[in-house]
Amino acid sequence: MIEALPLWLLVAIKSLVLLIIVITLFAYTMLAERKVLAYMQLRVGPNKVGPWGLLQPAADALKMIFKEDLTPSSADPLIYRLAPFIAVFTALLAYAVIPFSQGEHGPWSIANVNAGILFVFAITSMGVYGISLAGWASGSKYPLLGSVRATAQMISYELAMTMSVIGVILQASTTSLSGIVEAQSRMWFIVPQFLGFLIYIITAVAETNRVPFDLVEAESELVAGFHTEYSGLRFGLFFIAEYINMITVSCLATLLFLGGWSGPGSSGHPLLGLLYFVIKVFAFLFFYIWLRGTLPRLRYDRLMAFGWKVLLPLATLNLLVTAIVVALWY
Amino acid sequence: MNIIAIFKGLATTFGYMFRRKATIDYPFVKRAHASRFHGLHELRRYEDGMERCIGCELCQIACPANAITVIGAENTPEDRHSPGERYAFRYEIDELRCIFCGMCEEACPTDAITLTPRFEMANYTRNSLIYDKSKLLVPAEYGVGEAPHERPGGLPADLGEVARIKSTMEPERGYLATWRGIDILTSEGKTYMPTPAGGELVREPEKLKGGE
Amino acid sequence: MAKIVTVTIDGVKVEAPEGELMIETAKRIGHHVPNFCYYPKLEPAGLCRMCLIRIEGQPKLQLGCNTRITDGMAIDTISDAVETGRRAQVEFLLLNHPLDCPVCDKGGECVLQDYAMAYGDVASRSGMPKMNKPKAVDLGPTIVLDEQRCVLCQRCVRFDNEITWERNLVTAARGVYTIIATEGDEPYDSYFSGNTVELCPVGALTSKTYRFKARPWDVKPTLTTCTQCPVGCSMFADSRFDVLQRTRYDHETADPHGDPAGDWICDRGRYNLSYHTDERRLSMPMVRSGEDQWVDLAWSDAVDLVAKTLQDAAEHFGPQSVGAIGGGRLTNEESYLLQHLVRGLGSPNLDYRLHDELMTTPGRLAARVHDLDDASLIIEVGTNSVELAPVFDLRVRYAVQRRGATLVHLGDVKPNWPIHFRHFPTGGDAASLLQEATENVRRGEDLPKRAGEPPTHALARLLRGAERVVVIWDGRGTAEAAAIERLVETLRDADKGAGVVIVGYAANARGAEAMGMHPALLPGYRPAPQAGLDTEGMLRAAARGALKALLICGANPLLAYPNGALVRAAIERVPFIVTTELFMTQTAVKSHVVLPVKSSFEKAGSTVTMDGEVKKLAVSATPQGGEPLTDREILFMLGDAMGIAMPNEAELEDLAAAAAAPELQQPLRLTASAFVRPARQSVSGEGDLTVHAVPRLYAGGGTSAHDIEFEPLRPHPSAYLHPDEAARLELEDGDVVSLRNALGSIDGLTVATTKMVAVGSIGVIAELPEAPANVLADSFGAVRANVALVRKGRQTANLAGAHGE
Amino acid sequence: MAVFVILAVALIASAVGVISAKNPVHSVVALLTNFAALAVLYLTLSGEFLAMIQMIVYSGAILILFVFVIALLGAGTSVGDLGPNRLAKVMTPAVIVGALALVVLGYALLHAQNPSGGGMLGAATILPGSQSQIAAVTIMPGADGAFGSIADFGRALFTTYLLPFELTAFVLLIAVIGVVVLAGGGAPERRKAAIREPIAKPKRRMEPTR
Repeated sequence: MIEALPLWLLVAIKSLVLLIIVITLFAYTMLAERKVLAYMQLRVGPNKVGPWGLLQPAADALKMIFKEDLTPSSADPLIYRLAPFIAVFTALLAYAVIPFSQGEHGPWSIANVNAGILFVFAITSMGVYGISLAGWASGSKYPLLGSVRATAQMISYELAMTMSVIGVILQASTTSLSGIVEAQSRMWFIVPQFLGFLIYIITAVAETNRVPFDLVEAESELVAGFHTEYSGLRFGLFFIAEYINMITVSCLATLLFLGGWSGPGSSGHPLLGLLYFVIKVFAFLFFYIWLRGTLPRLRYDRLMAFGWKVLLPLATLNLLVTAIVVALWY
Repeated sequence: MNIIAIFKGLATTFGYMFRRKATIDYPFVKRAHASRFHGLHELRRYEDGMERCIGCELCQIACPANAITVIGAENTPEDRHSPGERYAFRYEIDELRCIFCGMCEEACPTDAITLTPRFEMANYTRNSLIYDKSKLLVPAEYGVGEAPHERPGGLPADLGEVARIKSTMEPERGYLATWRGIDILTSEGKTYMPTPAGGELVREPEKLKGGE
Repeated sequence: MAKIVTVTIDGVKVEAPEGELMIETAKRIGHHVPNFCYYPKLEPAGLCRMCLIRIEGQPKLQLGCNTRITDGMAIDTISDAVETGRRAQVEFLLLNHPLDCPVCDKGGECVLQDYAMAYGDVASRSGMPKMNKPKAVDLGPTIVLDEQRCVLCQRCVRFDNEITWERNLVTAARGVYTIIATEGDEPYDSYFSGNTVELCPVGALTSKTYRFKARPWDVKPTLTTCTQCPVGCSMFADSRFDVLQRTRYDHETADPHGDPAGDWICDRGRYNLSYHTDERRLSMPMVRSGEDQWVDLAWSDAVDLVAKTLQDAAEHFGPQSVGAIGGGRLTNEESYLLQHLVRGLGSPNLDYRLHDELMTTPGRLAARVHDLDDASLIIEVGTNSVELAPVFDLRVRYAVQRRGATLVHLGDVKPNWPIHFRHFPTGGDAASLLQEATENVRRGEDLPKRAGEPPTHALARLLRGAERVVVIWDGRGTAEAAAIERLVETLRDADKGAGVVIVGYAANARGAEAMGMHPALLPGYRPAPQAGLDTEGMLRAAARGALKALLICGANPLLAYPNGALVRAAIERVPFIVTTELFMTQTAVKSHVVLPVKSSFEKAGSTVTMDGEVKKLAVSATPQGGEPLTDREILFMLGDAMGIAMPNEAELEDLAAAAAAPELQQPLRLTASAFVRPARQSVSGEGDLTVHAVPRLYAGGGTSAHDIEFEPLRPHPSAYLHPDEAARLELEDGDVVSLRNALGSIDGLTVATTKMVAVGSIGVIAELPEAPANVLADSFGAVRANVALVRKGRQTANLAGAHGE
Repeated sequence: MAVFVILAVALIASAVGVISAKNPVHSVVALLTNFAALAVLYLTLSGEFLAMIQMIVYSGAILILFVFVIALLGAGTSVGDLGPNRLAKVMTPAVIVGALALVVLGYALLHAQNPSGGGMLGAATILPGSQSQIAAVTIMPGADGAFGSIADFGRALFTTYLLPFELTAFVLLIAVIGVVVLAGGGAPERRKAAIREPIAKPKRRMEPTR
């Protein structure tokens, strides 16, 4: 039945469903973050809108939509308006290749691309444009500083992130994401690639500009960083992009190191596989929030030093060892 | 970088998730405020319905936030507001400027202005938070208003009683010298205080804190 | 000069003139001796006993304010003994002093408060209840006394006795019951009553207009100049929320040891303030449509309308058809702009003079006000400095009472002086009297004193006996000008000091003259190439129909101009009149466009006092509502609209300052051709009585008539009659009468008998809107009219001003 | 085909945008569009790896540095004023050099030989009147793992083009070292001292008495 549909329609339907799921997920990730942070700080968090505050995201969305959209007079109007779209566009594009489970006819994804992991990296590397252009186009000093920091930070950490992932690719000897998951049927790569995993989660936090690497926003120093001047829906788009990026890197971590959908009894039961996948992703998201609730922000020079002087050498070392092992044993 | 410390921190925050929450479901559950809580102002009356405020503007000059505006006028037999000659023709407090420090209450010679425990005064316009006499003055049918906050030594509620209380106070309690916040210090940093017998009592300032 | 002696105060050696008060000597080394009753301008009294100091070698504490230093004295102003004495004194003063500082108007600037903090005990040792004297005792129309607060320093009584010489205030009863009271329980009615409030070291005397309005720390003081009369007193204007609350005499920048009679302010300057916020004040430019219909205009439209009409008139009927009256109430800068504008239109018709006066700048014959201090003879010709220049008059009184000058008044109505003076009735012709006396002096004739001698002989004898003579004149009359000039020159030829002080009719008349608001004078008293019409000329032209447009800036000719018939006829016939005014005055009502202006407290500028001093006005209040502008702004806008090149602000200040330079006035003669006027008929009209317009300080159609708080002080319409004349006419005090002649009538006058006026004369208050004296006149001299009884007896007759002699 | 036309138009338009934009950041955005369109063009040619690397290296790393530098150097400033005789000074040499470059490029395209024996890849598509475009396209698409795959690239880089590859890497290394030396300025010791000095603790002038 599904095969009967033309390919473009199939892709469109898949995309739409995924879009709705991802946006909802974003909304509730946000709520979960507020709740978890509140609990860690002995508060209860949002609890007034709907039962246990479950309608809070809807209220926030409404507020964001109806707030006035301001463009500062000193801003570059074209790029100022373009930047949030770049951010969300690149954030969503990654989902084109992410598989969520394994069905009879192949992985559950919009497109099963050979170079899937490369695609994800290519797309996420574009995400920085949204931030840097937004900061530049706002035409005021705090956004500019935020975006300059963002650019430097993201370039630095992308390097280490890619290096840490190449170890996995070497071991799986494929760049297809479903292929990588299949390659973990014997053992999750978190075991052989533990160092790579550690580097990956650290760089992933940095790539998504989350605490303790949120130098880009840095409320206590830069007001709100790159989106200081944004308001209303445009500000909301940056918000969406940040959380979707969080979900993306969590998905990726699950696929690359935690065996994706695989788990006890998952083969042949795609829904169970999906459940495993979601549980793993949520665990990652919780870890994100947990970090935010615990760690203070790094100083900027330490952040750069850490990236270049610790993570990059470690990732190189990990790659080297993996390459030697793969060359000798496989 | 101390990795163990990071994990310790993570453990701490994780543990806190399961502790009892400090939040109170505020509009539905209200906590008792402290007995000396400083909230919204109120202009009190005497038992006979007369306004206590005499429009002397001492609260205005005492106010560190410049939130109070008073314009006095003269009582006439036809239009009498307060006992004595003078009353507050206009009395306004900008509650948005107010820092609720209670200096106005301290400064007031007739205990007319008091800070009540009420604190919910949110509104939609700035103008509505500039309280004039119509909002500040206790309506006559509601009695005389909140009692002023207790001060060291248990101060009188009425200026007319000052003389009586003065005569009953023993000076050792330090009350006289701290009456309405006036400390009379000599150059040695000691407090000069007259006694009813006419002599001087010199004491260390710390001792004045007694009587709380 | 006194001998310089050396005394030791608190161990410091000080050199000071012998006989100086110790309290002043202590001030030289910065040691303040507390005091209540001592005031540098009053004679030391030694009443409060607060200024206790110790003199070495004397067993008891002495009074610092009453003891004079001699060589080698050693004085302690700071010591335990002195301290104890002062403590006791403060305790004593506080014994019955009420604890009502919070409601006391003086609270915050009260000397007793300060001393209680410095020397007072916190608790009273007295177990007895305080004595309750009456609070809020009404002393008069301006002052309320709180007897409880009084410390009996008697500064007020002494001011009233030593400075004004009016002797209204006394102390009554004895011991602890002593209070301040008025003589004979009459209301305390004085033009200087407000000064006692300021002199009062505690809050015992309060002014009715300022009572409970503000506390001293609320108000923002601005040093400015009073513009209610030509004296130009410096004063502080205290405003709160940009609204004027009170004015005070300048006790900060003025020299406390200056002339004791100087630097005070009168009650007109002190209490006539609330017109600023009066609801009758004009707020928008208005144009008249129909008889009594007024339509509000935007400023731009009003300026366009005025500019276009003035230009049209100048174009179609020639520049001579345009004229301007005013300047006496403007600042120098505004007067300069006004004449610049009118002359820019091509018209030489402009004048500031509204009372038929010749001039207000005495020129080379000038005497300065301080010349009064060593004058031996003061002759007042025509004017009435009691009413027209009150604070100046204080110096006249002081010169007479303290320094032994002889005071002579030449005129028909005796001034209301509380001091001794000689009056020479003139029958409207002071000039010939002066002239004859002058010639007598010139001839050197010896005239022994004898009974029944003509007044010229008495005057001549006085003149010959005088070393230094000051003539006080109102600037009216060509013959008087010639006589005064002759007199002064004669005296100067005889090596005697002599000079003239002219009391102008408007506050800044002298400034307007200097700025060239004069048909024959350009700014800086330069003669104009083409002399224009003066006020009288303009009015006559207007009555003929030759004047097509009239610009009236800060003037009310309908009320003020003595020739009522002329001014009424003239105003009716001018097709276009523009007035700039604060209120709908008599003239404004008759004009076609009225422009609202700011008052003198609301604008900056400079003014020239009657002494020739240039003083500054500062902005101390802002108009509450409406869109009034200053005359300066209006004139600038008119100039721009008419395309006349106006000086810019900075240039204007320089031009005005240069034009008011004193050296420019020196060559000016009283009989210069610019000032010559036709001789006047002295008495006109038919009737039994000669009517004299009597100036009163509180009269006027502008600020005083539109001030609710000042209202109780304003004089009622009165008919001043000599008691003999009243008896002849069978009238009594309080009867209501009206005055009639062929030209019109003045109604509702209350009879007040006084020896101020001679038999056969009747005095009517000048410039009172309710009963305008100029209604009966069609000339500039005295007029005759008949009196008719309207109603017998009215108990609330205003007898104010009738108790002078 | 439609996809190709759209991409081609986007490529040319964005390329023109890069050189015509007054604002350097607008140029960068145009260049980004250009790179993206090029990557998609590679994808249509089944050059998946090439497309991804294009995005990661050029867009993700190099171009973002441009943005970084522009943002740091006075954001929003346009190209310096060239003065009134801009035509003579700039346009003339630019046009001459551009025309020369075009001639050389066209000559090379027409005459160069493809290793596989056919005409140069784009020649058929670019030049009208040559072989049909369909023929040109049908040669290209490689199936899975065939032309354009990672294995192909790897093999080519590490066998045929090993020496150029390694040499390029060496040159880049030298460049990196050179930049570090130039930017750092002076010996490491001195640099360290220069950084430390201002925040060094002041020397104690006097020993404490206790």
